[in-house]
Parts: sequence; C-alpha cells; structure tokens
Amino acid sequence: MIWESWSAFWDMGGRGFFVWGSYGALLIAIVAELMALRSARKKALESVVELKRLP
Amino acid sequence: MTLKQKRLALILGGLVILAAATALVLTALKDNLAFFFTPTQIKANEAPMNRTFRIGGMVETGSVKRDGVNVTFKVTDTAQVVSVAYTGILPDLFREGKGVVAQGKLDAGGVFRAKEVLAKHDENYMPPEAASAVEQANKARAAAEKTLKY
Amino acid sequence: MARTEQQSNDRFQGRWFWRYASPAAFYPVAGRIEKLSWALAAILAIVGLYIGFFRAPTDAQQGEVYRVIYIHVPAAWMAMIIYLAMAFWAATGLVLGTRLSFMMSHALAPTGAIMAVIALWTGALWGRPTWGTYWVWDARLTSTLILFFLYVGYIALAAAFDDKKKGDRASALIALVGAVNVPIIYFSVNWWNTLHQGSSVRPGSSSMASIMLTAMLIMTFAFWAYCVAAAMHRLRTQIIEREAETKWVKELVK
Amino acid sequence: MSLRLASTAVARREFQLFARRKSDWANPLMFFVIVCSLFPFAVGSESERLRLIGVGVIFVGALLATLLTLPRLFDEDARDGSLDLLLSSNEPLAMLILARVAALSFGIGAPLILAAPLFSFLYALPADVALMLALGVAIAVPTLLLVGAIAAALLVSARGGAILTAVLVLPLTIPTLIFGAGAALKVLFGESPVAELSLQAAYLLFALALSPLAASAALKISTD
Repeated sequence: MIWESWSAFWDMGGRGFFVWGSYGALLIAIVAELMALRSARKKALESVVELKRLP
Repeated sequence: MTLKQKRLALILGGLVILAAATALVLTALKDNLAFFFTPTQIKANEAPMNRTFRIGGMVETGSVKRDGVNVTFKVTDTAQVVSVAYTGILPDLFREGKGVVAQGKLDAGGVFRAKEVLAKHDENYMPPEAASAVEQANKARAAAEKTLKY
Repeated sequence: MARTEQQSNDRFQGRWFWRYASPAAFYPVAGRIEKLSWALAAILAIVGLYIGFFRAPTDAQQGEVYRVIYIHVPAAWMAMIIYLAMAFWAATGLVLGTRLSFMMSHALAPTGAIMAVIALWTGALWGRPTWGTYWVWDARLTSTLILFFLYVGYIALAAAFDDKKKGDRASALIALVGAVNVPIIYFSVNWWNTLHQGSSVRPGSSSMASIMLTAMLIMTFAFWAYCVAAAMHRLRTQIIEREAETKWVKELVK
Repeated sequence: MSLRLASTAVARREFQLFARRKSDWANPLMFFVIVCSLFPFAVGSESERLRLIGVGVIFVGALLATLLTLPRLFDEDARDGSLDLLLSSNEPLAMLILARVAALSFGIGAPLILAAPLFSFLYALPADVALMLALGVAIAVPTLLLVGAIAAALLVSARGGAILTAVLVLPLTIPTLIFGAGAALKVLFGESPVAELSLQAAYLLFALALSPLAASAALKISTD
C-alpha cells in the first residue's frame, strides 16, 4: 500500500477533483453507453416480436 | 474520344495535379526546413538575418536577468552561447539549466530577439530540437577532443 | 455499380471469410467475441487500476494527477484507432458490397465518438493542474476535437437517410473522405500550432517508469476489449434490426 | 458530344444563370458584408485590435458565405430533373461536376475576392495584407466548393441537408483556413508567406484531383 490512509487516496495529493473528475466522467460515459446499448437491443427485439405477431 | 480514352485522360490529369500538389508541399517544407538553429550554427553565421527562426538549447545557469517584463538569458548547446532578449511573461516551467526553444529574429548586435519562448520542465526530457542540439554539440566537442589528442 | 451480396458470395464461394460475411453466420461468432471481450475488459481494468493506483508511485514532476493518463492516453489512442477501423470497414463495404462491413462501421462509430469525448474531457482535467489551463489550442487537443467532429458527421449522415442501404454507402464514403483528410488536418494543425501558439508547455511524456508504463499498457488493452465488446453488442443489435424479417431472427426470439 | 463540349455547356449554362439571377452571387456577398460589418461592434473600434482579428474575420466570413451556397450545387437540379439528365449523359460525371464547381467559383468567388481587400482597409490592415487576403480567398473558395461538393452530393435527397452539410464540411475546411489566414498573418508580421501559400495551393490541387471523383461517387449513391 503506497497510501497512508484512504482519505489520502481520495485526496490524490490535493488533486482529487481532477483525478476523480476524469475517472467519474469515464464511469458516466461507460454507464450511459451500456444503457444505450441495452435499450437499443430491447427495442430491436421488441420490433421482432411485433413482426412475429403479424401473420 | 471514346469514353475509355476520356477516363484515361481524366486519371492522367488527376495524377499530374497530385504530383504538382506534392511538389508544392515539398517546396513549402524546404522553405521551413532550416526552421531551427543551434547556437553553434548561429555563431557560424548559418542562421538568416531579417527572418524569423527558432533557436534551441539549454538556458545557461545564472544567466537569467529580469527587469520588469524584460528578460535576458543565454542559450547554450554546451559548445556556443547566444544571448536572448525577451519581453513578456515566461512560461512557469522556464528554468535555468533546462531545455528551451525560442522563436524570433537575430538583431544586428547578435542578440536573439525572441517573440515566443517555449519551455520544458522535465529533467530527462527536452524538446526534441533542444535535445538534438545538445547532442550535436557534444559530438562536435568529442570530435574536437579527439583531434587534439592525436 | 453495386454488387449484390448474393453475387459476391457466388464469386468468392469457398473462401472461409465469406462464410462469416453473412450476418446470420456472424451473429453467434460476434456473441462469443462479445462475451470474451467483456470479461477481458473487466479483468484487465481491475488489474490495471490496481497497479496504477496502488503500486505505481507518485510522478516526480506532476504529482498524483498524472494518474489520469491511465485512462486519458488509452482513450485518445482508441479514438484514433476506431476511426481507422471504421474507415477500413467502410472501404470494404464499398468495394465488396458486404452488408456486414457497413454494420461494423456503424457499430464502431458511437464508441469512437465517446472515446474522443473522454480523451478531451480527461485531457482538460489533466491540463488544468499541469499546464494551468483547461484548454489550450495545442495540436493534439485540436486534432482530437476535429476527430470528434468527423465522428459526429459520420453518425449524423448515417442517420439522415430513410433508405438504410443509401445511408450505408453515403456514410462509408464520408468515412473514407475523412480518413484521407485526417493526416492532412493533423499536419495543418501542427503547423498552425507551432506558428501561432503563445508560450506554453507542450504535452509529451518523459521516459516513463516501467511500472507506470505497465499500468498504462494494461489499461490500453482493457480499453481495446471494452471497445470490441461494445461494438460487437451494437453489431448484433443491428443484425437483429436489419434481419428482423428473416426466419432465423424470428426463431431467435422466443 | 465531345468531353469539352459537354463540360463547357454546363459551365455556360451556369454563367447564364448567374447573369439572370442576381441573388445567386449577391446573397453570399451580402452575408459576407454583414459578418464583416458586425464584428467591430462586438469587439470595439481600436484599430490595433481590429488589425489583429481582421484577417481571421474576413477569412471566416468568406468561408461561411461560400458554405451558404453549397445546397445550390445540386439541389435545384435534383428538383427540376436536370440532374437525371446529367447522370444519364455519356460523359464522365467528375468532369461535369468540375465544370459546375469552376463556374460557381467564379460566380461566388469574384465578388468575395473584390470585397475582401475593401474590408481589410476597414480593419486597418495594410495594402500588402489586403492583397494577400484576396489571394487567399481566391484559393479558398474553389477549395471549399470542391470539398463541399462531396457533402452536397451526398445530401441531395437527405433530410436536414443544410446544417449537416456544414458539419461534414467543417473539418475539411481547416487546412485551407489555417494556411490561407496564416499567409496573410505572415505578411502582417512582415515575414514571407511563401510556405503557407504553397501549402494552401497544394490542398486546392489535392481537392481538385480527388474530390470530383468522390463527389461523383456520392452523387451516384444518393440518386441511386
């Protein structure tokens, strides 16, 4: 462990805002993309179900 | 002309135009190829007068003199030294003994009037231009020492 | 003249890659690649972040904030690589007329655009403490911004056509035009920057300590895996959408 | 019909249109005049400040004015059916597109090239910079029309054409903007503009060689 404590870890030598701002943005982007992927898949499958119901 | 011949003519025309474009790029690059000079080259009068160019090397330790916003310092490639005058705010990471690249003109007195100063902060890293300048100077000195020995 | 896929299939019959150029045949393969990539991305990210945050020391020059590069540099690389991959599949689609190639291009574009945004955002947050400003019109930053515009153009163009086939080929063409122009734009921006930019320090990595480099490389592979997984997922969704009328897709949905 | 006749016919028809409809060349010019006149009100009237932004404002104004005319390249022809005639003609499409772009460059470019030096005096720029600006605009207008022709051809039948054309063309205009404005700035600072000028010309030639091909491919795709 190179950090003295967890608060030192979160503080990042006083640069916590910049480090966690970057990683936070990455996290948000990934979650947003995953949600978009999921809803697109759901919509596609629903339209296939719709097509199947038609004769 | 048949359609086939027309196509061929078009393709040939296109190639000629592309060749001309390449030639233009090459002339432009040649015009600026000597964009960067070392203190050794400047002392050997290889640098142009009346034209903007770049100079690269290390800031000589103890040479920086500030007078308000006017700054003078010396740039060295360890073989030769050139005085640089600059008006303006230096980058925060401009340090003595570190790499620097300055852009400007040489005045009649042999002082480099810089319009722009770029600095690099890292101990191991210099702007590639400055690094190669120091390397070249070292080589030149080594060669000189070699000749002296024999 | 666009060859139909059936004709091209006939012409190249017997070659292994044509078997997988059919969306139906590639669908399960894409599924396997996707699963493997998600797993790889998760494992590599955990290992990379562990090394990056708990093993790698503080950087002597920049302090702790340098840890942003573990995501900044891979994101910037992926933004560029994905554009090249996109243009490659676009060219393949235009030359061979394979539908799957166009779908591959479409599947890659949104992830590439996201990578460009992340590279810009993290670059700004890294730049503030390091250079003293969120944004400089530095050559690399500016080119990444332009790359983002190229992605936006591609995505918007692909969506602008009601006729999917037309949208495929139109966006493929613009991807190619963009790919030809990327080096020219990069060169121009570099030139412009060296001439007009005021005093500032340019970004450039020094000789990096090997443990930091290890962490960054592992994170790069994690980004690769993530992008492949996301693209494969999107590709599968597109196959379902476009083949909705076919029997095998209908059987897929219970 | 020979190659020459077909493309000159296209060009001649274009010039006749310009003579008949003033709005074709007057609208971009008006737009340019408006952009260039508005800026001083926003940034202040000190000549030192105007001199610094003048080159950029005039250059961007000319680029935007040209961008405005891109839909005119193919849209009208698509509506009245003459585009189908062009497509079905026995001529290489690239040549016909080239003729049309050349005619349009003169029609739109000439007023802009004349107006650019006038505005550079309003921005307190010296005469040599004004000349360099006119030259830069003269190279930039055909370049922009050439790369813009690709986007315009793709969007003949698409929704939301105008703004999408701008998004597609924007990244491709950056080289000519950098080198064109760079050459004028070099003159302003008393340095040699040769390198910038030849790079800007090289980009024009590059576009000249490749974009008619890309634009004709695009036209075939969008009118398929």
